[in-house]
Amino acid sequence: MVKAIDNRWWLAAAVAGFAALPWGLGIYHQHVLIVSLFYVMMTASWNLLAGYTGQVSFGHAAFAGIGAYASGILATKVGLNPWLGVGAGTLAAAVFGFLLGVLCLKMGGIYLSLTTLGFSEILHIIINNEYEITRGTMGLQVPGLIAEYSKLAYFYIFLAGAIITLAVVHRLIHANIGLNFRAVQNDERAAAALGVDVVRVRVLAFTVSSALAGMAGALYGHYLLLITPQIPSLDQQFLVLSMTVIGGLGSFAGPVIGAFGLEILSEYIRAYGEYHVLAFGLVALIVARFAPRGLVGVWKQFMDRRRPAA
Amino acid sequence: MFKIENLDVFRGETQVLWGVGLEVAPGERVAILGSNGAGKSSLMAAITGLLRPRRGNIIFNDRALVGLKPYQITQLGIALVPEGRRVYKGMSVRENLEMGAFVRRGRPRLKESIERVFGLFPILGQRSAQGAGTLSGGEQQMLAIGRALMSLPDLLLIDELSLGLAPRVTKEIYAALASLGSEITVILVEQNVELALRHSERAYIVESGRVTGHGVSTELIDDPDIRRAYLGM
Amino acid sequence: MALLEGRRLSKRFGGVQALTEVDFAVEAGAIVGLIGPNGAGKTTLFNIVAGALPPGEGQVVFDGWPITGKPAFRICRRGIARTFQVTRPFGEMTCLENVAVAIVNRRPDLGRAAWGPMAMEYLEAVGLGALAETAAKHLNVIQKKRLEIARALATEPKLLMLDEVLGGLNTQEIQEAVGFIRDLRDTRGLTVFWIEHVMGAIMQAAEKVIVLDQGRVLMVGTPKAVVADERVISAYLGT
Amino acid sequence: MLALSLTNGLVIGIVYALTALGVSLVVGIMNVVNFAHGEFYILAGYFSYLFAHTLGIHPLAAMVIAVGLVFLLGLVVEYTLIRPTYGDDMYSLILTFILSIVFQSLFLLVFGPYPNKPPSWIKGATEVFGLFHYGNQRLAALAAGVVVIALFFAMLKLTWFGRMIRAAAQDREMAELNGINTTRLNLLSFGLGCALAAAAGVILAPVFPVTPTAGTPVALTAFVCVVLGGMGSMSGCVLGGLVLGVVENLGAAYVSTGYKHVFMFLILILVLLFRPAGLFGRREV
Amino acid sequence: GADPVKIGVVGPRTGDAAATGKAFEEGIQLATAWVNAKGGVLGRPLEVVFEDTAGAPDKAASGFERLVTRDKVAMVLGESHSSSALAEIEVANRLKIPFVVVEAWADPITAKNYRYVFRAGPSNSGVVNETIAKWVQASGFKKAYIVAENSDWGLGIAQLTEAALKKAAIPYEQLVTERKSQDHYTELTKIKQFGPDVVLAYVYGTGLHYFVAQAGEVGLTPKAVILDGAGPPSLWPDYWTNVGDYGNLECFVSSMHEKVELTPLAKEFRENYVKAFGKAPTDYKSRSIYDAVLIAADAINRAGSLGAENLVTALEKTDLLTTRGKAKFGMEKGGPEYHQWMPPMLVIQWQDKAQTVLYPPEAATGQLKR
Ligand SMILES: Nc1ncnc2c1ncn2[C@@H]1O[C@H](COP(=O)(O)OP(=O)(O)OP(=O)(O)O)[C@@H](O)[C@H]1O
Ligand SMILES: Nc1ncnc2c1ncn2[C@@H]1O[C@H](COP(=O)(O)OP(=O)(O)OP(=O)(O)O)[C@@H](O)[C@H]1O
Ligand SMILES: [Mg+2]
Ligand SMILES: [Mg+2]
Repeated sequence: MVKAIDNRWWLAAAVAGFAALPWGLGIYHQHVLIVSLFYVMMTASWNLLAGYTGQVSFGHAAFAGIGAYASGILATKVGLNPWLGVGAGTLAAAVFGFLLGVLCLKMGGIYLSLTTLGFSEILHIIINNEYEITRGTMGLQVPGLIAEYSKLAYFYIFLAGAIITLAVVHRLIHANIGLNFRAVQNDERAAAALGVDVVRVRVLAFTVSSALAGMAGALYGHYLLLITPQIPSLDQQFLVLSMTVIGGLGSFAGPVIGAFGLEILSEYIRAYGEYHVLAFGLVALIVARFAPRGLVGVWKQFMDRRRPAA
Repeated sequence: MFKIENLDVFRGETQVLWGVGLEVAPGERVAILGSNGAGKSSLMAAITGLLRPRRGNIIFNDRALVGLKPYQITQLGIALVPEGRRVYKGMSVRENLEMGAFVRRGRPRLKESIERVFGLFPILGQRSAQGAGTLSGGEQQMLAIGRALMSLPDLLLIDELSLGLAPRVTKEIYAALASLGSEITVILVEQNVELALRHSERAYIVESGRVTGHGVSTELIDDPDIRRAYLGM
Repeated sequence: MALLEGRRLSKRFGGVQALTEVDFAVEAGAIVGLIGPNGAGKTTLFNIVAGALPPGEGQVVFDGWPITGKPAFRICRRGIARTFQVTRPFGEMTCLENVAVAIVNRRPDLGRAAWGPMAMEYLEAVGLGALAETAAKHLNVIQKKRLEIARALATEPKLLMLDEVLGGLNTQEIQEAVGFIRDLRDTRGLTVFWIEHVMGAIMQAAEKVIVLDQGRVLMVGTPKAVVADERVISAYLGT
Repeated sequence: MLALSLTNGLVIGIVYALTALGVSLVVGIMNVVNFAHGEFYILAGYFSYLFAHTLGIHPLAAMVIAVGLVFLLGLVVEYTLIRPTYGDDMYSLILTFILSIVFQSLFLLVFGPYPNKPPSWIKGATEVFGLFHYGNQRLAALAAGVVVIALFFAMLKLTWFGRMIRAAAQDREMAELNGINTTRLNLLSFGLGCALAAAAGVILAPVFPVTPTAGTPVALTAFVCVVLGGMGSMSGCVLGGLVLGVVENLGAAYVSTGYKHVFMFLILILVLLFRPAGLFGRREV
Repeated sequence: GADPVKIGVVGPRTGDAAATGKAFEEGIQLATAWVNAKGGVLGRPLEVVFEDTAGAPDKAASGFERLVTRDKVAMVLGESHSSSALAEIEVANRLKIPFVVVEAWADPITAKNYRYVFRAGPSNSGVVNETIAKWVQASGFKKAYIVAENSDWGLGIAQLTEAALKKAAIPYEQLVTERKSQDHYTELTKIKQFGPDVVLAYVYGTGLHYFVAQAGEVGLTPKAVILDGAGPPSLWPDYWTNVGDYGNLECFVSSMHEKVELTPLAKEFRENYVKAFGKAPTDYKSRSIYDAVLIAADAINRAGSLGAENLVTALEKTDLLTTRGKAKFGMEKGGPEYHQWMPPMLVIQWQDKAQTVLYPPEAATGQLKR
């Protein structure tokens, strides 16, 4: 009990410290923090699916795109308030996630990966072809979430978004449904025999994860003030995947560490222009190959090794 | 020619065999008896290299098998007819047999061996172009045995020969095996106690992963303990 | 009245006819044994009843409900629990969590504080209390079988289907296990449908035995009648 | 219009089939989906361009060398990246996904963003059946594609290596018991899968010059073919490719050119809905 | 020894259009050398920071912001994607930083009439109305076909072309094609059935090469003439490798020609280019950015400081001879002409691998061949 309270205090202190951070920083660094928080939302929600239920989706960026475009189109065509738009975008992503989940989660595994990949391709073609509505590659210009553009305000909005995402993920994996996630990942036939509705559990994870991506995407679109096919692109998916894998797939802290670490790193190596994607990819490849549990895994292994010695 | 000493085998983290030992002389037919889950198939897997023992030795023709890969062990002249037959369903009967002769010693005498198998199981000859998946259970078992013989093994391991077969078919196959005479050494895993004992010279009894007894088959067949253990009488 | 009834069940796997027009009944409150040589189709029958395999032809009725072809988790929630012949623990989860999965799907309202002690009770009932926090992959074969039983019990079933739970036990342990299973029926009112090769155990516990051979019902009767039957002896001994 | 759409559908279909065969092979034997398949295709295109154009080697020799080099690279990738992930198909998927991005950025650095086109084997166009004009290079690619596919199937059917592949695809463990070194077979079949991608690449690069990012659509189409045909079924995968090619071209001709590639995914979704084991696959129990 | 004056350039150095980034790089190198050889700006050396946009509007916007907030550049030039430019002008306006667009053609870029946004390069309506439509009319084409890739640029310029053709009463049909598609047989067959004598192809990049080559294969050309409405793809080094003989007689728009040098500076540019890179300049975008750097240096020098307001005023008063003629920004508000300088564009035809200028008549070096 004492320990739980301790943890809570630590957490509060960490959040408070983080919340104070942007005050000492310039606009540029605030921007980097905001983008990092966007990636925290993306990686944490992708990890819920890939890390905790073993379903590798290649459509996570696509769901962010759905959230962004749904909100953006409503704002520009109907004049919906962007805040309601974020809600609508989240909902739209959830609905698509649900439908896609029902479609291919019965088969699971590789089928999910391929179908989500196809889904993100279809989304791209539609965005390009329905130029009148989406403005194609030119991008859809959308209003911001706040009247007066302020990096600081966006920082707190994204911080809230990240905290909501992490809280949802944390709650789910520590609640009963989290037991079901792991049971399904371990042995779905045995799980079914114990009353676990395997398809429902998977669809639920997929829907929640998609909805969170939708929220992240919608917020991001209203931050950039411009929604482009870059948000639902495979490159974006690559970033999210690499961040999660490098941070530590299937761990709670991994995606957060990966998102911050790689976003900041990529800002540094951007100076090397054309080499930065390559450098990024090589790092991801090496980590994925030699430390499949990511940085978090390496840290745990290191601690485990130290403990007996101490 | 074949000897196992003090074998410990694990599946994952779970131990399934404890200190198993047995010995087989050239040309001998030895049965392994035991109830479900006793570890018979695990023993076969350990011999053929599918499971790597943690401790103990397996010696075949003076060579230690522990640590070798299944394909290396097969090359040395051990063939397994696995539980559940596992014929290549998408390939024809002939192709299945050819796969059996894949090993170095088998290939040069491929044609001859196929003729021998067709002689042993004439039905396979009639079905040679048919897909193996469409064969009946008994025919598949014949094919599995035929395929094992194609590698011209010195030691033949058969796991659960009678599993799922009608008694008539079982008899037919045992008769065919008997006709091979003593040119091949055979280790036979069988739950049907009487069948096993009738078609073997000696038998080992495995219970809960341990060898709990062995003896000459003709003596065991009349052993009241055996009858009680396996029929509850 | 029969709690579980199968009518003319048939099942084919490619070229293998695993079950042919099997009729059977399991009476409420009874312990019914299912025996037969290897590959007779016993596990297949269980799989069809529990919804782990799509049925071929025929019907299964449980407690008045047709359950043929229903998904496994629904059948479980209706009150049928089963163990697997080759155990299937959730290896990466602790024993306690293994059992908890069964509880939380029956009672989604329970939090960890509530299901923790409940799961512990089931573990203690099968003698695994001390291993509650051990990851299931570290258990040995016998412990895994016990865990299967604990998990099955935790779904609070009306019918418990056991697939060869005694394999690997010695005579002393078998006695205890048989006592435990009878106890389940007597004190919890469970109906038990039980595949077992250890005939002695079935003889002691079962009121009725169904014998399968090559996918067909060879005979149904009391244990005594069954072991005395010529056909059964020949199916087992293969004259 | 119809005649052209059908012909073009068949040509493109054969191309799809050729690229998909490599994926299907690797899925069947190793249960690994090689996400970087398209990049091997592109790499072969670059190699054949490089040797034929820059070094002035005879185009045919350049193609053979290109396929050979990609085969070797495939071996290296299998050995260093894929082998450690055996049994975890999701992990190999993630690794090859990252690998594909690494390749793409390498291509950009080394070959630049411009399309690269190896020399055509043949010039001009032919009037087909008096109905329409058709590029000769395409007809040549069709012929080459058919030849490679035929050779591949002949190899599967008639050689020991082919039998090994088929046996291992059905039952790895049994194949190992029959004396097959399945670890080495994995290595070789991964290399062969890459070589098939490379063959498609060198055959098609003169028609569709290669660019650094052109591999992704190639791989995507290959995956769809494989799913259509039923995972791991080689003949299904060829049929899947043909179906895709024809449907896409009919769709573009009669429905919408802008949505050409959506038809492919629509088929995929329909198949997943109604025949999850693939159009031509048999359902496993 | 003095601190350099920094200006930013935005453009795609990676991604599908990285070729443009290469051309920009070359132009920047020559222009800074030229400016610094003449004493730099405000007595300090000029330094250009080139930020990659990867051709993606969101990256472009954040890249632009980074140039201003991190690198503290005084003004920004460049861009070749309309989509990116449209995102960047918002940032320019928000951060109050002068931005001279170079090769992004969409009308709204200047039509928005943002105070800080200039364009020293073509606009879609300029290219269509001043060059393409006039050329189609002057050449006496009877039937036209418009092919547009499904991007903002393709669809936008196709729309303008439709309007122009309608006005000129030239019958036409239109078709949209998938941007990344490598196979255009179906589209080409449709076009062939219509039987046009000119095809206005708004397909950028490799797509154009496939289009031209396949048009030859299906026999659409040489009956019809293809006009590459963008230009650079027809000049890329592998144009001939990719299209083979079918590339002959293809037309394209360009602001640069090997023989037609509109100003002495253009000649100097060509000589310097050959000296620096050992080849003749092909992609005219290297010269576009060159001009822009010169315009920027000139404006900074005239402004006398790096203050944004001074720079805008100075830019508005630009009257500078560049390689493409005299640069002068329009000041009439309300339309895309505001803050816009439209350099003259040429229609050029490949005739036996040599460039022949067809239009405008005053620059023509030969006749249209069919
Ligand atoms: N693939 C497996 N994974 C984990 N445990 C297994 C596996 N196969 C068998 N076991 C376990 O190993 C033990 C020995 O099994 P094995 O198959 O060797 O027995 P057997 O004597 O051949 O039984 P049967 O008569 O059923 O064929 C059993 O407890 C079984 O549950
Ligand atoms: N999933 C499956 N696919 C194909 N065939 C199967 C499958 N499951 C079982 N069979 C076959 O069905 C027949 C009956 O098998 P089943 O497992 O029901 O037997 P059993 O009576 O439980 O035997 P045991 O005593 O060995 O457990 C066997 O021939 C078996 O090979
Ligand atoms: Mg066995
Ligand atoms: Mg069974």
